[in-house]
Amino acid sequence: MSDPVTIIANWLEGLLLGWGLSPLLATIILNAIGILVMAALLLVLDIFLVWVERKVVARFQDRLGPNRLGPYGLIQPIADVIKLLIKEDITPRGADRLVYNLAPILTLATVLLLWAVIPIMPNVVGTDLNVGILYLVAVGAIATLAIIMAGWSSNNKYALLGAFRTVAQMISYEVPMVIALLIPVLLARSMGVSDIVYSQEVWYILVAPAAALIFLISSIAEIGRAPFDLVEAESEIVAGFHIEYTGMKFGLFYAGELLHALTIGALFAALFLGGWSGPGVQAVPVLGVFYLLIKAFFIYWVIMWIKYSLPRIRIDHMLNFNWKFLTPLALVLLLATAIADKALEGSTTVVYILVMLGLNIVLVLGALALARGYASKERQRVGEPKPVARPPQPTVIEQS
Amino acid sequence: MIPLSWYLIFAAALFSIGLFAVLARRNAIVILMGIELMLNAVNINLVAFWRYVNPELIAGQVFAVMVFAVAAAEVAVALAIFISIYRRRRSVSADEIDLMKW
Amino acid sequence: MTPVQILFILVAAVTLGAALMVVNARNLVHAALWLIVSFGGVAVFYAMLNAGFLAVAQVVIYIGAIAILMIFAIMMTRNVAGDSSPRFNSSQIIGLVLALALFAGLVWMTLSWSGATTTPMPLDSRADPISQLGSALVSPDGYVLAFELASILLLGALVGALMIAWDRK
Amino acid sequence: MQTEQWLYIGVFLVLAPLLPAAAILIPRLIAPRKPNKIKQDTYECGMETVGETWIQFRVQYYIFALVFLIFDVELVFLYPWAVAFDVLPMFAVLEGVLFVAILIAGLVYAWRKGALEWR
Repeated sequence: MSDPVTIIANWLEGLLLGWGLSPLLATIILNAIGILVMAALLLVLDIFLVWVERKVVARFQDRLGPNRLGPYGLIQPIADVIKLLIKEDITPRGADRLVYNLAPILTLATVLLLWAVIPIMPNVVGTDLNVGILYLVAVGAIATLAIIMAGWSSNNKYALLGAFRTVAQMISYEVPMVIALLIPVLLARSMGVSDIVYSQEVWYILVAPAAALIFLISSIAEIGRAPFDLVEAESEIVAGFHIEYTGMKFGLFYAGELLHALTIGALFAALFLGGWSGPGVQAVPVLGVFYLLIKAFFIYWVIMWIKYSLPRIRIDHMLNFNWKFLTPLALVLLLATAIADKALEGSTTVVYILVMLGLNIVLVLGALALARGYASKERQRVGEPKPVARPPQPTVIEQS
Repeated sequence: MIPLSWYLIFAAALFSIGLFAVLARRNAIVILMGIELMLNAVNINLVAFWRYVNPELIAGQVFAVMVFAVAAAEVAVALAIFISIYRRRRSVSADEIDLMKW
Repeated sequence: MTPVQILFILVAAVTLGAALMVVNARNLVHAALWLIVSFGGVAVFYAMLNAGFLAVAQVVIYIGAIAILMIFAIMMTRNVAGDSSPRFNSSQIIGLVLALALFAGLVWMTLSWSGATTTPMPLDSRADPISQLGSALVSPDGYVLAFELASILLLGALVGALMIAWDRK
Repeated sequence: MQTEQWLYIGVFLVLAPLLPAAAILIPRLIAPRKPNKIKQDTYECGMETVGETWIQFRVQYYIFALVFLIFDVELVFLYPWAVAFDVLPMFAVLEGVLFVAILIAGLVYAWRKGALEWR
């Protein structure tokens, strides 16, 4: 066994039990230590993400990015954190103090909570909950709530408006996301995230590429990144639900968004890219962390790529895209996957993958063709000359 | 371990609080919240009996799931009615919505 | 007292306290937030009763959907002058007496019932309750009728609520 | 086994808010605190705020939340069905398909009614 986490955990458990603690208390302390270590590592990673984000953006926009503090500007995020820590914290008048302070805490806490069920290497997972996938959805629901709390308690019209828009967007895009999450559950016959990773002899991105795509799109909308960042449409509602937050409280929202994006990457990796699996992982389990992080950062990079390439979508287009394209497509995909999976019972793996892949491609192409037809009609409709209101002609007054 | 009676008494308390909300509050939305509390109390009972009496038979959980569905449907329709009434009468106070009283 | 019992009492106190705050709150958004705390407490009880699926379903459905719908409805029906009007109606004393009587009656019945002191049956560690639930929901000798009826009920609720709330302009 | 899993989630639920809470508490100690009236004003692009903040909203938000609620509940029902997929016969799979079909009917209704348009 070359699995340091298990070895350390066993050693610690033996130590704690040796002190004469009850097994229950020992388990709780052990869990708490594990959680604190993981959360601390995640938060450090989060600070580092600020640097990654700024550097990658700069590259996309043909700039250099932070390059003054330390090598490649690596110390820049630390300076940012110090700045946030020593900023004055302003609470707007009329704010609902408790709710106002609770909202940013909840935002970051829910992102940390997501990591409870993500397996990070073979046999090492926070807990292998047998309802893992639904747990992720449930935690997401609490995140939605945190946004309502932030917007409502700020005592600001823009904040409330922004919060309502965000929530309308988040709950709308939660529907295709829940459907897309159902497909790996169906393929693996389990809601446990570890089980899903273990059952991926072939990565699910090959068996259910459309579900993967829908999950990615709806996740981007869920964290409110461009092109779905209407919520912070600076020109209309200033900054959205966190307009009144200053200093570290704003920092928590920002950190939550960045860490959430990486978490989406890790989830995507676990559900569709085989999680920690990779060559040599059975012999050296620690490699699993490495593989998972590589996959997660790749997806994170894709999310950034999308963010800095596409313009912001209009709100009606965004909701139409969700309800009239993504959701029906996801539902049909679910039906097709369910029936095909049952019908293909007993066939060889190669046939199974080929049929599933073909099915996905046909469905997505069909949906795109329908959308294209609709789009050309819509373009014609928009292109037609509209009745124009003419300004009243100034009557020429004859000078006599 | 926890005896079954603890769950039953907890559920009874939750149900009574919900009932009080339904009987005494004026705002219709709070009345709806009271109904939700009552449904939750019922669900606790269903699941507690499933766990303590016959965990092999899944019926208790199935019923609880059905209660979820009924609660969701009820909330959706009730809130739609309240919004509609509010639009016409500018109030969701249950005392003032008495058009259908004889 | 075992740790589990202490946990039970803590969660029960929080849940019931939150429920009381729902009844008592003047601000409707606060009432909704307290209601969410109360729902969360019930979810903890489901987890303690080994009904993990119901625990997460409770959070997803009640906190994630129903509570948010309620907050939206509160925002839409807020009477600007209504906040100062009394919270309780004229029959609050009767309501209080009835609720207390019901509670006393239920407690008395529970305590006088011999089956109330049973401890939980051992769970079959091999059985997967979620899989059991899934097959019970769609098997013909299970609850398939209720399952499909639930779907129809929700469809009906969707259609009805849209009819009522949606004003065609 | 299952109890231990939930114990872990419980400990996590207690600990997860602590770190962000600490991050908020540190500025209390080291950051300056000089509140004044102008600073605490609600930020509305420099204008004086007019009227109540907790304004009334359009019904469209409620419609989206409503459709979401119905879908959410139905989809949660489908999860046990997907987990039990191995033991289900084709007939039971079709039961689930019928369930989803009813769901699609609801979506089509809302669509035709124009409730999904953002106006």
